[in-house]
Amino acid sequence: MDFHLTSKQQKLREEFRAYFDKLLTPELVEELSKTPGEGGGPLYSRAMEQMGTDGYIALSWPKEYGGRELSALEQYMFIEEVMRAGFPFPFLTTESVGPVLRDNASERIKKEVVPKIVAGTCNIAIGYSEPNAGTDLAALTTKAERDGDEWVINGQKMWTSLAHVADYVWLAVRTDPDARKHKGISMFLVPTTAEGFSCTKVDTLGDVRVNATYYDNVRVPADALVGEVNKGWKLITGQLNRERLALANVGFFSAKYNDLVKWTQEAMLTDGRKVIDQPWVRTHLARIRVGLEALRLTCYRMAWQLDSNELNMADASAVKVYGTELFVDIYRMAGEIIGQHSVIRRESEDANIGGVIEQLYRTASIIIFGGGANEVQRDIIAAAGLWMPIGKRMG
Amino acid sequence: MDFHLTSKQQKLREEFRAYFDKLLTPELVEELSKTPGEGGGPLYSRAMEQMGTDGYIALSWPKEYGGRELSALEQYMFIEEVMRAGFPFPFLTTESVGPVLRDNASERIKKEVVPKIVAGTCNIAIGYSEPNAGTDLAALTTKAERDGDEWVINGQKMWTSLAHVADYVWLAVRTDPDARKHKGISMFLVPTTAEGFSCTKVDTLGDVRVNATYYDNVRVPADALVGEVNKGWKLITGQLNRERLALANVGFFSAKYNDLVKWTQEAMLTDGRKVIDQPWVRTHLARIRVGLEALRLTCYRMAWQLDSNELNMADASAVKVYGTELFVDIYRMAGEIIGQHSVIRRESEDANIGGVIEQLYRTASIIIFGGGANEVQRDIIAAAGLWMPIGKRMG
Amino acid sequence: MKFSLSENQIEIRNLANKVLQDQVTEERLRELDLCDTAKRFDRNLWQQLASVGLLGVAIDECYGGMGFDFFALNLIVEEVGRSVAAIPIVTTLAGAAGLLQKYGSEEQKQQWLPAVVTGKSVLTLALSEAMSTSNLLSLATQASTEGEGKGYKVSGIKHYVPYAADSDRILLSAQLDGQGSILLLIDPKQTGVKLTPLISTHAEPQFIVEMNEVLVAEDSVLGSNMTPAQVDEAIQYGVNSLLAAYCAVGLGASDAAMRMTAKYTGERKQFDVPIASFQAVAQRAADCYIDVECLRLCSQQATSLLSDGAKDVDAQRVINDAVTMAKIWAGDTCHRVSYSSQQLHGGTGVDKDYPLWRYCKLMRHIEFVMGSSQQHLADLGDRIADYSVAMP
Amino acid sequence: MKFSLSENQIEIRNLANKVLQDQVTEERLRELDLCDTAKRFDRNLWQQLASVGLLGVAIDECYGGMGFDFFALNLIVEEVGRSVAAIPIVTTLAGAAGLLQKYGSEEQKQQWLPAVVTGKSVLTLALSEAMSTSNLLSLATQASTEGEGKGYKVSGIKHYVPYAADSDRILLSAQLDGQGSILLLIDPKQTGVKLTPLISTHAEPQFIVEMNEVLVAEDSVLGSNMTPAQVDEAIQYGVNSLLAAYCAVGLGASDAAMRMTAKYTGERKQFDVPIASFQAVAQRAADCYIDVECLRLCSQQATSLLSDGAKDVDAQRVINDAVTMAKIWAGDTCHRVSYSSQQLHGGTGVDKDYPLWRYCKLMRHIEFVMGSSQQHLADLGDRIADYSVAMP
Repeated sequence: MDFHLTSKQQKLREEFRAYFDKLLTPELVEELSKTPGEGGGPLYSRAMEQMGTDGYIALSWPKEYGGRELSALEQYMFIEEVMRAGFPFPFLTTESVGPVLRDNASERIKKEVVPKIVAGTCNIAIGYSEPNAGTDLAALTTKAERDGDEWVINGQKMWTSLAHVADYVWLAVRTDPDARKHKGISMFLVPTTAEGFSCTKVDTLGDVRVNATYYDNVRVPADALVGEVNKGWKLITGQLNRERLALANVGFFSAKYNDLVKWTQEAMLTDGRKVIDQPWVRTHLARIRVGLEALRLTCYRMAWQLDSNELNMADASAVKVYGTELFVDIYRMAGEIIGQHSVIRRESEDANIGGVIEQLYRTASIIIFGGGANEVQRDIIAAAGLWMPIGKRMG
Repeated sequence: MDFHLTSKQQKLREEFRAYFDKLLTPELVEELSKTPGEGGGPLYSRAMEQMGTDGYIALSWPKEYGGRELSALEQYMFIEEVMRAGFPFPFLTTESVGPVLRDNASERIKKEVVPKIVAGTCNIAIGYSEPNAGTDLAALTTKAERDGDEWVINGQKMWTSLAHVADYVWLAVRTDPDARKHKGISMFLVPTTAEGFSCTKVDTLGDVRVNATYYDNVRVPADALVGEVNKGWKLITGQLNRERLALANVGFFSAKYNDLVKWTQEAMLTDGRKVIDQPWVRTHLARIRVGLEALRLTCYRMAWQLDSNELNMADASAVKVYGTELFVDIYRMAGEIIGQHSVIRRESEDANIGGVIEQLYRTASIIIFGGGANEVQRDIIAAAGLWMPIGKRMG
Repeated sequence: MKFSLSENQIEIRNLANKVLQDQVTEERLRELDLCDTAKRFDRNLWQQLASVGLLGVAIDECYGGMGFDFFALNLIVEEVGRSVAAIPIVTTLAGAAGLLQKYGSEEQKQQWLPAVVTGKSVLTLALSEAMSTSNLLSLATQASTEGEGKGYKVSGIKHYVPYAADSDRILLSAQLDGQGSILLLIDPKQTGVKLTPLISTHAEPQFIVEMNEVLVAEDSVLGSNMTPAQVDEAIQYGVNSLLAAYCAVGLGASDAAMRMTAKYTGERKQFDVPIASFQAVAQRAADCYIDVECLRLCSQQATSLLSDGAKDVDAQRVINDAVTMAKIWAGDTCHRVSYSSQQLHGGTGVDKDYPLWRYCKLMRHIEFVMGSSQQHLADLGDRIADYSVAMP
Repeated sequence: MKFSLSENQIEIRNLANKVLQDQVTEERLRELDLCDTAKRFDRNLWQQLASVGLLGVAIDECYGGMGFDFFALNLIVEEVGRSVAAIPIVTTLAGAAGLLQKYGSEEQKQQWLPAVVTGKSVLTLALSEAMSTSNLLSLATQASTEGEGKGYKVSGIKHYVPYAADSDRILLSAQLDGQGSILLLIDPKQTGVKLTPLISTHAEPQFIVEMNEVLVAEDSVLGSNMTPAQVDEAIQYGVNSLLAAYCAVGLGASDAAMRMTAKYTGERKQFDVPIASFQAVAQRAADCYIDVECLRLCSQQATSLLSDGAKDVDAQRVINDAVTMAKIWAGDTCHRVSYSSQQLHGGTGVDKDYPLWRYCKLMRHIEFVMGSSQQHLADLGDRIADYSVAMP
């Protein structure tokens, strides 16, 4: 075992960190702070194009596509630095949808869309969830029917982030209503310019815009189908482990922890002490630090397992459950350290470091039920990690 | 609402406290410390007789039986003081089995046994659990078959505390093998002197002796049956709420909390500070105190609800879950406060207050799965308190 | 001991519940959402509550009130939490009016209490300062004597003052010439007072109140004859009242969020069954139930003891400790119920088309207002070192 | 980064596992239970481990060992935890022999290390004192110089010293004439040494070692040429080694208890189904899995960094912090897995006819030995105030 980064890894980290230091201009940071975790603004689009030009989008892809063939561990480090910098990099597009399109889509899509992904000029929204198909994703009812050379799509999707600025929706639909749940699902790449497509805003607690998207006799050509008909389920689930790793990425809070410590060392209480002079603040910081250390190690191990093909499902689910629930605990402790200012929003007068925590609190719950609800993940852990006969629960 | 004790209640508390101060001689305390929570020794028996003589056993019973007709709240306060004093009062006998015998048993038992209970000269062990009937108590298979004027009992019971010193076992048996689970159960009072009865010691983590009891063609007269045949289930469950209240009784730790605080104020660290000078010790004590306060109030409310017939099942289960899990948390925090000496047993050289915590740790888990496993209690809370359709799980 | 409400109390609670459930509709809340946060005040509802007499519930009959106690008031406050209504009930009634009635001069009471009862006047109580570990000490606000009978000059800053812009007076604490504390009333429109609105998680109007040599006449001092110790006692009473009221808000809000969640899980189906039938869902809801019941009892006890008052130092300590313990439960319960509710709702829980999100924001507010659970635990720990906070 | 074991490491682990699983039967453990706790030492097993070379795994080849590192040793220690074997592996190998090898004189190493490898000698390391908040400072044990070359006189008391009566030497720390620390070897049979057995939760022999003017020759001082700072460094190394080894014991024990529990819930039926099929059971077992994996990684990291050693102050801090964090995880995991295992076993979990109870006692021991999680959190917090313990 070796718990040190190799010198190559160390250099990569330095390279990434320097790159994002430069990329994230104050103006871009300002724009991003208005749409936390989302992007979508003009400066964001320009930054994505810049990353495309600089060859920073498809780092894990084969060289022939302009990639650098980073290992899973190196790619994880890239995402860590992206998150550390607070840049809403569309890793689902570049790491999940992109490779699936690259390997499974029609020639037209491969030519038209894939290069744009690599160039950072193409936004793709994910259309999986429906009002009645959340944790039970395979219950989806949006359907596509073949009509000559075309497919006709009807239905509704929920929680389609970025659909309002996306060029395409990566859409899961039912193509065989008679097959068993997971068996009749196919994947399409649907342009948001298609007739019959519409999109309405859904406001959320986190003030993150999501969308409901509607498909009213949307017609797409046959080659908009990706992979084989009725074999869509494995395209959805094939990349889930990487997504789980991204949701619990320690980079999301590591720089914020350092900032928080610095703040407690500098900020004065009215009684003349520093914030960190309160013993319970030190204990809270210690708790946060210990929690993050375990998350850091579980993330790195999972990334390393992806490279060495040793990943087990239980460990992937464990990282997701542990990381997302840790974040909730951390946001509470950080809030307690900061005090009542932790409910003062970043756009307020007199906002301080608490504004960051305020926003994180409001957006935290999404990762717990999103990306596979934690109850389901725990069932997976018991079954796959501990061989417990947990019975049939997950559909 | 009124959160003060009435002056009558205040006086009762003082009376009880003074009584147990006197009853618990150092010799008795010494004897009891060897069999935590159990009693059974000669001084214990003498103390029980004394309590009988003094009229302190059947306080909640009608006056005609020598009782004082205490209300449920007053009776709760009595148990609180009993526990505060650390005396293993057999409240299951006096509060659950006793009243059932008094009201439902045959004339013979009413004459022979009930007065002895009130006099403190009769030990009764509880024979419910079996190796394969724990949480699923109604799955019990020990059976009684009618043979002329007698019943013939065969089977095995587990976790029969005190059976080795008891005069009787209060035994749940199956009398109708064809009826549905809860419907074919009857209750007997079986003398431990009966032929075919045997008892073997089971050692436990807490060094508390429990017993396996065996029934090999044990013959009892027809009038050993209590209540109606096949109607035993409601005799078992009728008193469950009072038992739950006793398991989570705040008196179990309230005096120990006061002792612990005193110890932290007096005990010196090697660096010259007192234990309580460590800020985290103060926070830990505060956590314990806050937890106990809520327990105190939930216990009193439940006792008050018993009196006013307003008890709901959810609240009774909530007290049981909350109290028992709080105790586990408290034993950990108390251990951390005391330090490594919290794993030094009370019978060791150099033992200090940690010896008490050491023993509590080893006996703590029993109350979590005993008295109705907490998972089942939580299901009850969801169903009865929040009207959730939780599905059929509890058999 | 008695754990049931009196008939009067039940009537008051039911009346409050009826008015609030009728008036505080999702539609009304959405209208209010369109306001600038600094002005988000449901004046209509405030007048409705005045018209049925509820604003005067704890104000003496001689000032037009109903003459009940703080416990009765907190029954209404709990209903306000249950409905997420946008009204200054905590700061005006539990805070400023309560202090005025207990410690104000007859003139002050005559001037303000009847106007509070009719809803004409809104008052606010400003004790909190940013970066302070205690609400009892004013370190950032200083008052100096201008000379015998000439009043005081006040300079400094208070934080998180609710509804300051809508208030006719701000009752605030200050350090007086380094000799102790003083409580005084200032007019937010007065020269030298600057209000800056804050935007916080919960959409309640909150302000920074900056004072630059603000002149305060003698007759605007609360309890001008009180000794420094008595002023401290008054401030303690104000802090306790606010904390107990916030606990009641948290109780109403967490109870409502929990029940909303239980109902939702009974209706929402996944894998062809109501999600309530998954044991993990039921167990988590049960944990919420336990938390809410613990908060209920600790909160009711704090309010009840505070209503009864203290005869001596020991009894006052019991009250202070009961209030602190209730606030710790409020913080813990609000935190846990908020996340559990969101988790069991899934996406619906954060969708602004469904009401849960408002409760989550309110619960976060209650968790942090006037000190987090951890801060209060540290305070209570210090008191344990001082006088044991023994178990009875 | 690399998260897999080398072939050598796998071999060592498998060999240890085989010997321990073969030897440490329930029967053997029951025999040992009949001993006086102070003598509960499985000497047979100790000799078996010696005979296959495992006692020398981390001892240099020139002293008869295998010449691997501390990481390799802790793989064996983890297996000892997994089997609840009654042997002094932590105190003799991770503790005393490790320190001797790193800081002892050539004569000391020649005298003791080969005898440790063959199992002939048992050593113990005594750093802990009762009522101390740190294992780095000896306040209750004092040494005084007897004059140039004449050795030292030691008086004072050490607590919780494992296997002291069975040890040929006790390596202990003391304060030297108020000028810093010193490490020295004493013979437990020497004049002035008094051993008093303690009875603790976990049935490991532990002693109070009282010293009354015990004479220690110059050649029994460890690293007699070291500066006070170097002695402190050595003590830090000893503390870190013990802590990391206890973490490995905790890892083995908690992993075993968790797997025993998972298996039991798959077999035990209630309501006609295996209890594992109740979601509340599965969810709680999953929480154990997460805890055990977090402990595994933090523990392995601490051991690995400690094996690698530090080049500078910053690297030494990283090691110290990694060890502290691992011990916090060990305490938390042992606490939670212990109660969860008991809960999911029901009565069987506390029945001494079933093996779980031994694991629960061992886990409680690991939780509290050399500082609880809370104590270490407080220490780590102080270090954060000092140098941030930054995230990389």
